[in-house]
Amino acid sequence: MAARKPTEKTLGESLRERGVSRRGFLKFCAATASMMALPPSMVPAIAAALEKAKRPSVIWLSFQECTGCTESLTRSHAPTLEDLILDVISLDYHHTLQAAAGDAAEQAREQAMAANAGEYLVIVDGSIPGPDSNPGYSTVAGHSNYAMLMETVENAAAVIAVGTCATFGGLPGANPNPTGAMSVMDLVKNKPVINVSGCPPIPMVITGVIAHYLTFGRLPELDAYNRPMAFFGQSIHDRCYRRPFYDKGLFAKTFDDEGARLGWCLYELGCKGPTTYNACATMRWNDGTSWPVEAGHPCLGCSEPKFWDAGGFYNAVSVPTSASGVNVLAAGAAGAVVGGAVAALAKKQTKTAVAHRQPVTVEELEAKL
Amino acid sequence: MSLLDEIPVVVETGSAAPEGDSHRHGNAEPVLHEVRHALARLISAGETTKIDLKAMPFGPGDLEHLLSVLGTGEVQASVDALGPTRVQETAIPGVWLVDYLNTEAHRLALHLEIATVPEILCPQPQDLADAIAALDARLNPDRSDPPLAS
Amino acid sequence: MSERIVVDPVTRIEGHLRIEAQMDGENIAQAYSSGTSVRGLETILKGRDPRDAWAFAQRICGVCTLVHGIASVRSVEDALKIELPPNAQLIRNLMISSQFVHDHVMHFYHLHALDWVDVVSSLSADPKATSDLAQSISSWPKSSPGYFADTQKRIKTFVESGQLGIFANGYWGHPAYKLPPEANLMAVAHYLEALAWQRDVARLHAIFGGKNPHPNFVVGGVPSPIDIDSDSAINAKRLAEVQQILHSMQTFVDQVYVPDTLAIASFYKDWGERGEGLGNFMSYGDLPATGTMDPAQFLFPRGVILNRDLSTIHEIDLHDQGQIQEYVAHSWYEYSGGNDKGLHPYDGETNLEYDARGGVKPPYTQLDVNDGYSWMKAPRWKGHAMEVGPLARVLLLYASGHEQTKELVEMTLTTLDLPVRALYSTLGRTAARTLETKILTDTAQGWYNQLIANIKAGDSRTFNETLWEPSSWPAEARGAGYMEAPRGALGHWIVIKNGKIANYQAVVPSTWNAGPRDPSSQPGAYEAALQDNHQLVDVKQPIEILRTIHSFDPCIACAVHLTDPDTGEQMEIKIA
Amino acid sequence: MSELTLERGLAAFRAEVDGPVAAFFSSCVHCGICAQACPFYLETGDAKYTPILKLEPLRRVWENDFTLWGKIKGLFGLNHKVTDEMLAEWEELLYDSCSMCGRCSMVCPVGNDLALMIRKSREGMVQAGHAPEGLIAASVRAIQTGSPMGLQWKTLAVQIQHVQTSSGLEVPVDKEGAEYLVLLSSMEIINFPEYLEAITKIFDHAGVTWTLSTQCFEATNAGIQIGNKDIAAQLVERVVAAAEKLKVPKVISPECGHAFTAIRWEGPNLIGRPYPFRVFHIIEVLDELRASGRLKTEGMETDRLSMHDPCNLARKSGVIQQQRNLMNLVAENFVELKEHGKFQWCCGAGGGVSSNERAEPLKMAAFKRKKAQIEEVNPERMVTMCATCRTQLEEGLEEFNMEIPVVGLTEMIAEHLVEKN
Amino acid sequence: MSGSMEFLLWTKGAMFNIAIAIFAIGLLVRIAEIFMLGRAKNFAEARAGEWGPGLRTMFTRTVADPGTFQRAPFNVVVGWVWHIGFLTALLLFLPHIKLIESLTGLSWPALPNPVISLVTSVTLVALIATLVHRMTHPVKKRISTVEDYLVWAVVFAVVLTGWLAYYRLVNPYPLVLGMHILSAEIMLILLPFTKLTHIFTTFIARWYNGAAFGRKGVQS
Repeated sequence: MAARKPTEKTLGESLRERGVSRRGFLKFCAATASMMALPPSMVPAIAAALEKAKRPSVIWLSFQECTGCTESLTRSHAPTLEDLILDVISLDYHHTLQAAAGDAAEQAREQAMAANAGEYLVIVDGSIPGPDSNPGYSTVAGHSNYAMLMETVENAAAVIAVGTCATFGGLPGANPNPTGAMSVMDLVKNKPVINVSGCPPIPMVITGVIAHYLTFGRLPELDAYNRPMAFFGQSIHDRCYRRPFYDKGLFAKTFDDEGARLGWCLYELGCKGPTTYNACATMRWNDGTSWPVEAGHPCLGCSEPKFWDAGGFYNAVSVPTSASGVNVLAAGAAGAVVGGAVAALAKKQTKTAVAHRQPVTVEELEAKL
Repeated sequence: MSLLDEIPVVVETGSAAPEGDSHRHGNAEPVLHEVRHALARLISAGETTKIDLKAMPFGPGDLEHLLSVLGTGEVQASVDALGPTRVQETAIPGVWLVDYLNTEAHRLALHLEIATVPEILCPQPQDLADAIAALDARLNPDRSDPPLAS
Repeated sequence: MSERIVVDPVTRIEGHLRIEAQMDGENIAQAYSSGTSVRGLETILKGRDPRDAWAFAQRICGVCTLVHGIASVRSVEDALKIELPPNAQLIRNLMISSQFVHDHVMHFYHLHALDWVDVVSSLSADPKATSDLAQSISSWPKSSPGYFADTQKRIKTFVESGQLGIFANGYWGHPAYKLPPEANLMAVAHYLEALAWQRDVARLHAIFGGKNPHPNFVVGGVPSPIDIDSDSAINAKRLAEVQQILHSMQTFVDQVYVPDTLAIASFYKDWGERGEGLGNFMSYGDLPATGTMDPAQFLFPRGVILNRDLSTIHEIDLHDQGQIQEYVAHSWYEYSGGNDKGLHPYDGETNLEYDARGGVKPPYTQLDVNDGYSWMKAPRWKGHAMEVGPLARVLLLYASGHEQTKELVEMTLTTLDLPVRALYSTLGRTAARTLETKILTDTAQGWYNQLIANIKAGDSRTFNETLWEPSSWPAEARGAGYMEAPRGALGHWIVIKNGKIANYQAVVPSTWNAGPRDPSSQPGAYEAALQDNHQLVDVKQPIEILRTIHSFDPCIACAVHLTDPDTGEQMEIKIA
Repeated sequence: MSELTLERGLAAFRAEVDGPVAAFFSSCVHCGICAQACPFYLETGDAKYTPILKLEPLRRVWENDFTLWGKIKGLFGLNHKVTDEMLAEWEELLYDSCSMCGRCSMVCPVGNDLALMIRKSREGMVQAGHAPEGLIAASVRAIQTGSPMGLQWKTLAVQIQHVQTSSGLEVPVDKEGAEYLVLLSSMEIINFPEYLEAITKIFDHAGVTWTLSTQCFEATNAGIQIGNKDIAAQLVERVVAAAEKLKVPKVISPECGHAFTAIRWEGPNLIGRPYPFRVFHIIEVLDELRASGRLKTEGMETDRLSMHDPCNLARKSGVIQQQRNLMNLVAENFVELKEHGKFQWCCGAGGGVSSNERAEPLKMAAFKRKKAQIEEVNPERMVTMCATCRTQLEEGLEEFNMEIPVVGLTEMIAEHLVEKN
Repeated sequence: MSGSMEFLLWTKGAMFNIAIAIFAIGLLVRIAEIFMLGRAKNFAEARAGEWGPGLRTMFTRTVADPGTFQRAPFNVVVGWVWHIGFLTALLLFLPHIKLIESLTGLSWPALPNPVISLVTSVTLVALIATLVHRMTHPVKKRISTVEDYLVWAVVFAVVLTGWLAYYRLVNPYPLVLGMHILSAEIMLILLPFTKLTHIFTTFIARWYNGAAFGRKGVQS
């Protein structure tokens, strides 16, 4: 069974083989469009593309992570994880999900790399202690994370960094970054890197990006942080249903006041929605059940770089990250000392100036006539 | 069981929302206006439009409000492919609600379609091309080629 | 002979775990458990706002995605003496319950099952016979021959594609697999069903915390307000959803999880004699009926069982600096006062020292087990190594006379025809997980009913704002936040100075279980469980190791200390 | 012999910098509103007469020598220094085009007291040798002869004789212990001798004891106008000496505006001690007499009268209501100029401008603002209470062919005194 | 700085501390300079006290006298409009209040955001008008220095970036918010070294003015 003979069948063919009708396929495409945050008018193009798409090999590497990204993926409902791994991709290496362990697991990775050289996708969750860090900080099968990453991406078609740790260094990289954690794009320079940030990312965004690559065989349009515009093109704030309250100046002041109960804006409670680009407000979480702002908690800004160091989670976006009256007082005190010294000098100078002033005599004036 | 029935409040839909609070359904109105434009295009140019309601930044109650404004029309249809797809005409002729569900009845997508007939109800061109052959096969059961759903 | 078997990566777990087993012939003589990845959370937490700590701590683990958040907010609440509104306590209990149920079911089907279930064998099953088997053990509706045929067809299509994906390189066909094809097919079908079901259960966290994984918490309550009349709060519609989820949890556990556990276990009764381990069990207790301060009214009792002596439950004091201590004799850390000393978490130190403390330079094939060999520390209670987790909890429930537990344990032992001592085993551990899931799904309904009753009585408070502002805090405070995580006893210790975190330490279940040896060479729970009772049928396919290790449900990211290599400042965190 | 040099000028500038100056320059935002208060700018339209611009030398001294930032800039050679050439250029701005009327100080949005700083700037200008000749000559004469116009007691003695003859009343001279010591200005003595007669009559009418001093009859202060403390102080000392000698408790300043502010407000500071007597303007005294019922008048002027407030008296000394009380006593058709009191417009002659011959064209230009004000209310006669203003009004109105006579308020009061039986 | 978020965090972190330190030190130096210079003792008999009139002038000078208003209505009105607009946006916009609260612990109610946005729009127009006025009016043209244009540019940048940030017209938002914060920080840094100091010293200047005139019996 270990022998692999990659299928030459396209997605359309394998679906039809499973008894999926053309209407079913159309529905599949409609759902795919919705998942990729593409307009329904794209459905025909998606159908055409999917008729040609093949199940790509995917190698999922986990480094300094918490497994939240994988957990998130298991919550995906359109497509479901089972549909994804049975019908859409071939998930050939994934610590948390794969049956094999130890050497057998590592062999699975090597086999997939060899059989699909130049074509497989690498997905990474977790940050990586950089080449200058102690390699012992994080190892798998006796290899440092850095070595394994570089070896695996060597012949990859593209790399998808999933979660804020892999995209931006995330929690391990938070100040003071004790293990020298780095992001995938810090390390991988010769391959396309797509960043799917979030702590964890919305599952549909992970699957949507995979679906996009599968459907069109190329990367989606990316923002300045290499994040797909379709999901990260708009801020939480811009799409937040509580936005009208922001505009009206109605804010919840605490978690259980009238404003909180009526769904007023959470700006004062520290919502980072204004500076956060993600799709939570439209896609929401867990089969559209809710999302943090709907549940009454301010957005943590988890899809943004350095969000752990972006000031307290309960401080408004406008509050400086190290704001404290103490700093201002200290600066003021320093100012008073310097000011006092300068002023004392000025005072002395005035006295000298007065002393230097020479009285005018009438003779002197007369001399000017 | 739940004591919920003892809570003196209606559970279903957005009707529990107090009226008169102007923030409510803030994002339903723009969609309704879009529907109006789409209807105009359908009438004047025959152009159909699909709106992905899952991509809308709806707040709690917005979707319910939208659907209650559109109302329920006379036509209902169901397509059984990769789980059920429910098609419901709204009280506005030409405006259809198409609800794509997976086999576990989780919603995959929810579209408003402004069209004379929603696309998923139309036979697919390739199937149509095979239609006569399929009928012939049924007329002459001796010949092989079983009728395919696909 | 002295072959060294290495399993790395141990898959179907959370985090990075490595097991090295020193063989004596086919028998494992000595086992060594190593956490191979460190992140440094404790250092990162220092100097931050204690109200923010839960979000950092929560990212210790995305699997038990709730537990560190709860332990963290509780540590702050303990330090500042913040009392929770009853509704917040009940909502947290509901969230904890659904976490347990979700976590345990996913562990059983998606992390543990493939140690017992041969996916390939299921292809040769007869769907009709499978249906008969399923209907004989449960009234679960999805049990028709057609249903199993569809599942089988899907797997078949998949296997025939030649791309086996996550199932590639499994030890398929290994003689240790004992299930008939029909049982395998039923289990595979439930593997897929559980994936769908768990998505629904996770929605409970989304309702109260906005999302799952990593739902949101607040110190002093829960973020979601209750207002029956508001769209934007926990309203009647939301509560109905919660009820539906609780119902779904209960149905699945009763009709699928419990019967499957018993059915599969019946083929593996020999595993009731292996993987016994330490014989010392500990639980901090959890799921308070009212406040978190009085363990007497917890659902899960607090206490320690030593040497399988169920007649005596020893008391635990988390604040007592002589009870819980951590050792680094075989860990890649350095203690300023000597590496053989134990430190209570309030005084804990965590200085990363890989190279000088025995770390082998990667790439390596073997660790230096005589020196440091893990990023985990070795926690001890009064010097004793402890096993924590479902087995510990069920034993404590059993020992303290919990009626339902006694019934369930006796039913299980009777059904499987096993003696009581079979509890102390790999099989017992896995069964205990199932039993406590059953207990929790039953109890959760009561908390829900209480919540509804409170709301009806006019109490909708969910947040205590009195000590929200740091200006209202004492200049110094410290507290211990405990939590019975699905994997066992979890504690967070926080020291607050001038509104900022001065020290933060977590001692997590997997550190108790997966930790290395201490200075007196006492092994940790994993190590003890593997030693002297595991014969490997095939050293190339050490499925026996996986079975016992997976029975603990390892969660390694949690277990690794988080530290600052540069400053020598000390903190640690570990996770469940 | 010592000379007036840039060096000394800068030292004098520095000596003038104090807290208010620092606050004022720190606050200026270059809004240009001060220009809108300056008759010299408004009537010439030349932006160089913007008041704040006139202060540039003092501002530079402040910035360069009294601010940390200025010193830092100095280290890098980025500061602008005050040069002799600059001061030469600024002489016109600080003397010819400024009457120190203080109107700009009233309108500056950030509260800068620009007139005060002009006064201070002139200290530096004098020491740097950049004061106008006319003012230097006046100062020299004042010191050397006791009067800026070179007037001698004997001239006044003739006037006294004339007044005594005309009124039949005695003009007291050097009377020790009188209540008031009356001071005069050269201009009053020469151009408006009726003033002396008027007060003689009024004081007689009200039964006030008063005296002139042969030792010091002149209270104008050229030192204030040119802007030199040393000269000014010498002139003040003369008044103080005379008053002390005659042991009077009160001193009446001449009507002349700057003389009043010089003796009233600057004097004690120039000599560095408080006076042993109090100082009043004649208008204040008259109003007090009126208030206490000692001033009885009869008959009213019936023609349309308007009044010019001297800057020094009104805006700069707070005497505003008093003259109105007196006007109401004797005029039934009194009409105010539109902007009056503290917001009145300068006649253009104050602050030494009238003593500075070369400023004549600017002085006349500035007067156009007053002229426009007068035209607005179209009075038949103008009333004022400052010799300089009165002279300027007369000259100016004549220049523009306006047949509006100008009368002194004191004289007008005197004419309406109830005759003694 | 590799991206907009890092830029924003730099402006909210290190740069903010630098700016606030320079501002506080610089401003106190300036104020100390003023007060240490002091005033000479005044021996002239006062007609009235200094404190009352001084304090009154601190406030009354905010309003132009009718004559000035007539002669320079543009100057007065536009100056007023943008000053009020700037202060309104600075002190009554919620994010600013939260910032002030975090530094001082003081807070007060905010105006609704649409009001602030309207005010800010008007302020921008007024600021442009002041620039045109400065470049065309003979007096302002004559007395303007490089500093005047620099300060205008900084103030305008603060308001403009704030306005752009409010309307979220620049993407990504952290970039424009960072630019807003940075321009405000530049303004803070420049404040003690430019005419922006008037924000604080104008009250000192007005007091001195009011006190000097008040002593002589005139409410200036």
